[in-house]
Amino acid sequence: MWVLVTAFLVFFMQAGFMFLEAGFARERETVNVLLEGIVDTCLCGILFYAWGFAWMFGHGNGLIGWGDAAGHSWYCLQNLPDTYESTGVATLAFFLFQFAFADTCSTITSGAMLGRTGFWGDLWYSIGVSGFLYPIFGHWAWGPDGWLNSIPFWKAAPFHDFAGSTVVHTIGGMIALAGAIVLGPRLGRKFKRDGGGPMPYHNMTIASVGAVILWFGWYGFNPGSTLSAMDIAGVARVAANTTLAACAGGLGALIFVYPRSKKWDCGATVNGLLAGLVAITCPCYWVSPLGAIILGAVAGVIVILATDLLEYLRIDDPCGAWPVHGACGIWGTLSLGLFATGQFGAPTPTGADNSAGAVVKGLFYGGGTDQLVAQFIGNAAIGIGVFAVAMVLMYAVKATGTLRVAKEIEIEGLDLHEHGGTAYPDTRSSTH
Amino acid sequence: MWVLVTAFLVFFMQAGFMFLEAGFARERETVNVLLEGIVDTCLCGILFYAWGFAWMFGHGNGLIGWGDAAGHSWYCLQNLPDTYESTGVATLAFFLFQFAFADTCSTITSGAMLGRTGFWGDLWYSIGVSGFLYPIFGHWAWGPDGWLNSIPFWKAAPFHDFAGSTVVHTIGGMIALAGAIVLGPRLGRKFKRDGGGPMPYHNMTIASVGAVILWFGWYGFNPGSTLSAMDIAGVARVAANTTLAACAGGLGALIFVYPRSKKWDCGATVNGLLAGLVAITCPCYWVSPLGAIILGAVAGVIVILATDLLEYLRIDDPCGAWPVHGACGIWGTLSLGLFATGQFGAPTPTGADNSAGAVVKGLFYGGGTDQLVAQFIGNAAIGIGVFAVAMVLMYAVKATGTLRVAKEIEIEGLDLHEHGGTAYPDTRSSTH
Amino acid sequence: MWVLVTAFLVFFMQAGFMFLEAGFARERETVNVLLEGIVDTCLCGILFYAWGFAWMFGHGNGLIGWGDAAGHSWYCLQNLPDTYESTGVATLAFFLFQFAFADTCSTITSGAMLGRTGFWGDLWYSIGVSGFLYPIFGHWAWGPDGWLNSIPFWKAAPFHDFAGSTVVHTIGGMIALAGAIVLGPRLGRKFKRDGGGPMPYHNMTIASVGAVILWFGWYGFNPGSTLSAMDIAGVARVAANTTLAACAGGLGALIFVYPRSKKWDCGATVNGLLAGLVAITCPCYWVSPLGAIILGAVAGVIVILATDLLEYLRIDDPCGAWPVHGACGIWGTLSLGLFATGQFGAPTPTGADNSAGAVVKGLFYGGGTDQLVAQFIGNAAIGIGVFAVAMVLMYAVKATGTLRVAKEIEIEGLDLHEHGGTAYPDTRSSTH
Amino acid sequence: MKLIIAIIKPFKLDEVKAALSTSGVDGMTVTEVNGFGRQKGHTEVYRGSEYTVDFVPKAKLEIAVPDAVVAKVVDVIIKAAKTDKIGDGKIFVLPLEEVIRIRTGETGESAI
Amino acid sequence: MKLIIAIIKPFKLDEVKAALSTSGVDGMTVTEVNGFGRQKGHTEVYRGSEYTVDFVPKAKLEIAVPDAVVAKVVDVIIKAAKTDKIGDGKIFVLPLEEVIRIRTGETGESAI
Amino acid sequence: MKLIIAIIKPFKLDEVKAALSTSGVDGMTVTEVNGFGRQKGHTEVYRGSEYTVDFVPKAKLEIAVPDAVVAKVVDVIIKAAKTDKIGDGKIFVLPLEEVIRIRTGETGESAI
Ligand SMILES: Nc1ncnc2c1ncn2[C@@H]1O[C@H](COP(=O)(O)OP(=O)(O)O)[C@@H](O)[C@H]1O
Ligand SMILES: Nc1ncnc2c1ncn2[C@@H]1O[C@H](COP(=O)(O)OP(=O)(O)O)[C@@H](O)[C@H]1O
Ligand SMILES: Nc1ncnc2c1ncn2[C@@H]1O[C@H](COP(=O)(O)OP(=O)(O)O)[C@@H](O)[C@H]1O
Repeated sequence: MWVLVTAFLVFFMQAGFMFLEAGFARERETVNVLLEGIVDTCLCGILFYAWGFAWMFGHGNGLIGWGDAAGHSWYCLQNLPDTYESTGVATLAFFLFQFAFADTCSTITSGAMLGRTGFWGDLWYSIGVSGFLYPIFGHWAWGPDGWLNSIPFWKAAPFHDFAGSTVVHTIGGMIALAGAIVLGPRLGRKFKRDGGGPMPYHNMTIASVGAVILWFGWYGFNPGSTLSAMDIAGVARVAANTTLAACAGGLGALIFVYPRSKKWDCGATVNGLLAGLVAITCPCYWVSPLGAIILGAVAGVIVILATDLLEYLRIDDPCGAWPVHGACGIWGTLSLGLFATGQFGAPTPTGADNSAGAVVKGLFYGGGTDQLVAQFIGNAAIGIGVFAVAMVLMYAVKATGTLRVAKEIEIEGLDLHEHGGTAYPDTRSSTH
Repeated sequence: MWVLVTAFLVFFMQAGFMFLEAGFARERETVNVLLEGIVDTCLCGILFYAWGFAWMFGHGNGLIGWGDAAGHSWYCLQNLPDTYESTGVATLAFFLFQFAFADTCSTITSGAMLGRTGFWGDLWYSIGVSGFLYPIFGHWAWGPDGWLNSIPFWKAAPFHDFAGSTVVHTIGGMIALAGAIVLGPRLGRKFKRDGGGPMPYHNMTIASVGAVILWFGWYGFNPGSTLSAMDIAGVARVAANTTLAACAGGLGALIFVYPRSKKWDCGATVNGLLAGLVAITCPCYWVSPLGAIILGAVAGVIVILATDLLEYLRIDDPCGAWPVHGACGIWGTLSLGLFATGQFGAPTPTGADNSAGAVVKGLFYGGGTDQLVAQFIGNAAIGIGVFAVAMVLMYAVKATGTLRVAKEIEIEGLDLHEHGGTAYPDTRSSTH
Repeated sequence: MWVLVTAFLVFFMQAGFMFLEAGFARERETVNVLLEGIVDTCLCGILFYAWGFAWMFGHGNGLIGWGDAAGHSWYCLQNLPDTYESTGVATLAFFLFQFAFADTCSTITSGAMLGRTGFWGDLWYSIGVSGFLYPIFGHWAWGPDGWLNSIPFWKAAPFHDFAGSTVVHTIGGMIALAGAIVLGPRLGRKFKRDGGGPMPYHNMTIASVGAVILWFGWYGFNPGSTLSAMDIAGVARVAANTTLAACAGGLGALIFVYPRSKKWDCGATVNGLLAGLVAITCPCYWVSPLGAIILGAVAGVIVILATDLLEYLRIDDPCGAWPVHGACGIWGTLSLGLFATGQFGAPTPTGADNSAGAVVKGLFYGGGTDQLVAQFIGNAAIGIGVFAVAMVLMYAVKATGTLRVAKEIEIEGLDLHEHGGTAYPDTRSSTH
Repeated sequence: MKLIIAIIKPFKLDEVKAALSTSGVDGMTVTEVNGFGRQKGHTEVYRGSEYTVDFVPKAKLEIAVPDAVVAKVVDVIIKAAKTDKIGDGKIFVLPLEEVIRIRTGETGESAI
Repeated sequence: MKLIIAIIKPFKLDEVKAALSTSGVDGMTVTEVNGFGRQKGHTEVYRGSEYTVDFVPKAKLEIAVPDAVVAKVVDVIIKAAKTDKIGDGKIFVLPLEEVIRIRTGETGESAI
Repeated sequence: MKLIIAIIKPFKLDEVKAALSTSGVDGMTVTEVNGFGRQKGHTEVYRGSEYTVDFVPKAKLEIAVPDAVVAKVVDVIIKAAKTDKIGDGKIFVLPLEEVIRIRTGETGESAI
């Protein structure tokens, strides 16, 4: 039941993403962003049903799964056991929880690609992301036989990713980056070194509230990843750390950008708190509240520097998907190797397995660099792998001619041309 | 506690309905729609307290209830037992859960009637819906002595409505239809065969996010209807089926309307996913994931055809309340008779009662037409009954002269005239 | 786990507050309101971590706490026991729940001060509220040694405040009042007796939906305050009473203002339902559904009269923070002394302690005035105390010159000057 | 040529447009404006308090016409826009020296 | 008659309106516009990056007046709208051939 | 002096502004308007049904210029705004009797 409640919360993040991404978009592509949010979800549900769940969470080999240990395939949710592995969680509840994660990953991508991607193009790459990239690379870290899954491939330290700084956010962020690169910037978008700057967003109100909805949903994302509410202390620690990292991320970004412009920058703060949340997603089970605050604050700074980097590289990422999810997903994964306190081991249904070999200890707590290196290898393997494949995917979609819309369509807006109407058609002069 | 958590989620659907209906409304009646959402909820709470709960869930006869089996009345929540019947659920928690359902039903109605109904008229018909129609017709199916409640009135198959495709949605949708018919279309609304089309909505952003909030709330609606979190497998099955039907409904509508206009229609997709949710509400406990997908996709098509039908019949239903809740409520109820797998019986606090006679089996799984006929009889009895009474109710309100506002008020907008101000009064030129 | 789920719901109230306060603000200060909502939350998290939790919930003396009974300080969440006191709740979960409460208190304040407060000023007073006023005054009533905490200081009746009509709402409301007084009204705000009236809000849609989100969050606030889901009957009673009081508050305000203007006033209804929720927060565990309805309806009237009072006193409180949280917080606290039924005593993890001396009985149920006087003393001590200190705090911030922005900034809007951009910069003519 | 500027009640826009169209006027440009005049604003209520909004939403039509049809166009507008209540609006007639159609470069009456 | 068009800073609108009103001008039509001129736009910041908005929001007033009061009205507007900072705006005076009140059909100065 | 009013396609605004600016025209006032004309509106779809929106969003530019440059400015606008599709818009030239700069009180061409 804990898994279901938290699955619902993770699902609710879609409302947050839709608000955030639509708010950061221009008015002319608002309907496009909203519909992508909905259709990505619908597609992801069907694909995760058809084969995504089997590939990601089924037994198989280190690179891909497909079914139970005896070889019966789980495609179309067939042959499922009542409860998943040793978690004690009803398999369909686990499916729902993991569908909501997959959906998150897919939605992240569209934030970097909005304003110029055709809807057919969106459908193709979404199928690629939800149906292929996410379940396969996700299997590496979370599949029962995934080659990164708790195998101590670097000395004694296995790679750990509690709730997905790597699996969900680095994957989503790297695909977003590939998409933004292959698409190129929106027409008229000039970059800082060319005397330009970001294009206007259309609604900061919904963008900010969207971020708070995401924060709320993260209480499903992280605490739900214990899978069991019986690990009471673990769940509470995860929830508290999640909160503190978000707080520190928001403040970190706010304070870091203030000296530049002497303005209290709402967009930066919003992305800062999300950066804190992305970063704490991997280490939330193993760090202390102080660690959460520090690593969250650092994430708040990283997200701004990463935004500057994209600006310098002339890459147009309207929502900051790569700075938030890519850069801070990487940071969060690595931060475990720095901040893990050494008090807690792998989570089990009833609490942390704190036996000698199982505890996770980072560099700053005297654990040496083993865990850090393990985290680096795991994150780099997935991050680089997924980026490479995503570039291929995006170029393939581009080759079909559906990735980017024609110039006129982009200038007049996707809503009018692809969706047959704008987001706010009832203006005073048109109807009174 | 499961019942409370899910009751909260169902309550939260009000936020979704307010966003959805306000977004689909014109700007000039936005405050009216919002206030109706709030006041319907407040009224419904007081009426359900006063007598609605007693009439619907009290013992009595097949047509109406009033209290406990010993004859003590439950009016004003008096004489309540600690836990409701054999559910083991605290009666006040059950009351809250059922209040949230009643509220949903009442809010559905207003979606079809917006833009032209006077506020006094709204108060009268809302009292009729929440205070009389819903609890009485609801008693037929869900009251402990309701004549449709698990009585095998057609061969061995009793009527089943797990979470209310009939009780909540068909009732709400049929009242909505009656309201739209008696009111007539909004001034200036021309229909397709007269060279016209729908009136513009004012905010697709909140309409779409409202739909996602409703989807989130549906995780209270359907999984909560097990009443017990101890039926772990049942709850998980319900939640997964609910998700897949929504996904299929959204995609079904999107794809079905694309060939018409070559546009990716956001409003259609929104109503499509809601159609999938409405349809799965009745059968969610007894069908397989594949069944959920198929019946959800069909609902996505039905909702469009039903919208076309209203257009043809020159009935103005601004939110599509009847296509979504009426037509797909009927389809969902019938679909149990087609898709029930025959694996599961009636839910009990700890799981499905899978004894021989109890399992529910539909036509496509070799169960013959018995269940289908039972579903048809139950749905038709309630649907036709409530439509007839609703027509009387609406004509009665019309006779008081409060149902529809004067021409000038409608043209200038309900907000200015009935509520003393518009939704967005602070425009730049007026205040800077 | 109950505590965590309800903590998440209370946290989600921030989204509601942001919508409500931004909706009631003018367009020019929307970003300011949103950013305040986020930054107050972030600050509050860090301060509650650093010392707020220790001061409020630590052992110490009657006026302030700091750590465990053995004298180890809880600053920076150090030395925490696994579970808090005798609640059986994981201390970090309890921390999170109480952080969400503290955050609410701090956000209430900004509702009265918006449109003219500089951001530096906001930071200073927010630190004062979240870091000092709330935890110290809160300790008086809820700290393990707080001088008001269950001590029968007036005859046999100890002061009771179940979920914070006094602790959260009266404190927040009285600080809001002090802030509004020290700031003075927004430029151009004329009052009724000077021929003026309120300034326009900019978005009633989000304000109304914000109120419904708050109502939803209140299901965390009140039912969560049982701390345990094992007191099934108590939780259900609290949830049902919360609902009925909100319903009655909304209807009370709607009906009370109708005769004045012959308009159905949405803003009044929104504040009315919030008034009902604030009022029921203290007595929700001990009153009957009927009591909840009556005291909620009275709150709906009080909130309007309190708004009139501020108008008469020429105090500009744009969101009505004092009428809703201050005035109705006081009323709610007192109402326990009138409406407590005498059936229930202090809550324990498994249910009410209904032993002879523990039950709470109000004047209308034959309990005499003892409980009423206890409530009055407790509420007055905290309310007056906090108001006095808040006046000092606000004057101190004023002395730094950061409390109120310059005239030009206020007229052109805080967003442009303090935040570097408005909430809705992408208008048609600027970008197409 | 003249430029006719008409300030009308917004909900009359459709009728005026239709009437003009049947009189051979096909082009016009419409702007949302706020009017101040004898028609006083209205009272709004907000949380139980009233306040006055002193502007009235209006639609402004700009119509370029050949001299010959000015009188007729003015008549058509008056007929369609009239409600006989204060605030029906005004028509202004301004001299218009030149009209150019951007697409073709045509000038004068043929460009209208 | 003349049509006076004044482009002013939006936050001066109330003052200008009040000043005109005490000078006997009761009617006017106001439009939200964006101005480009010597007053350069401003810099906005967004997620740590700056960008320039090169238009400035302005209010446009259109006031039909009898010839006799043109000078006075212009003066009143200048006094009320002036802040002595770049971007205070401009006043344009156009010839106005005819004014018609829709409600009554009155024409000329009495229709203003 | 003349007041040039140009109705153009909104997405051409930036180009027109840039072209004018390089031709020495620094000031202008822009309004969002809805145009009706030969360019018919478009069809929108909504939940599977189509409906027609019969206005087209346009940008209206008002530019006060000395008589000497009218022809040049008109030319510049035409060049920059042209797409050769119906609906490119129109340019109106109105006589302008006086211009006053509010900040300085300057009048005539130097106030433009
Ligand atoms: N002197 C004026 N100059 C410009 N516009 C005016 C003038 N007087 C009135 N208007 C416009 O005409 C509208 C209607 O005028 P008003 O005085 O209210 O009623 P009526 O049209 O019946 O005379 C006003 O709202 C305003 O937009
Ligand atoms: N040539 C022009 N034609 C039309 N409007 C103009 C012209 N020049 C300026 N304006 C308007 O006047 C406003 C103020 O002009 P600007 O040059 O910024 O400062 P100032 O009013 O001090 O001369 C501009 O924002 C624009 O709206
Ligand atoms: N007679 C007119 N008076 C005022 N504006 C007009 C007139 N005719 C056209 N317009 C404006 O010019 C725009 C373009 O005109 P249209 O007839 O569509 O195409 P074109 O510019 O190619 O002639 C219209 O949308 C409208 O704003």
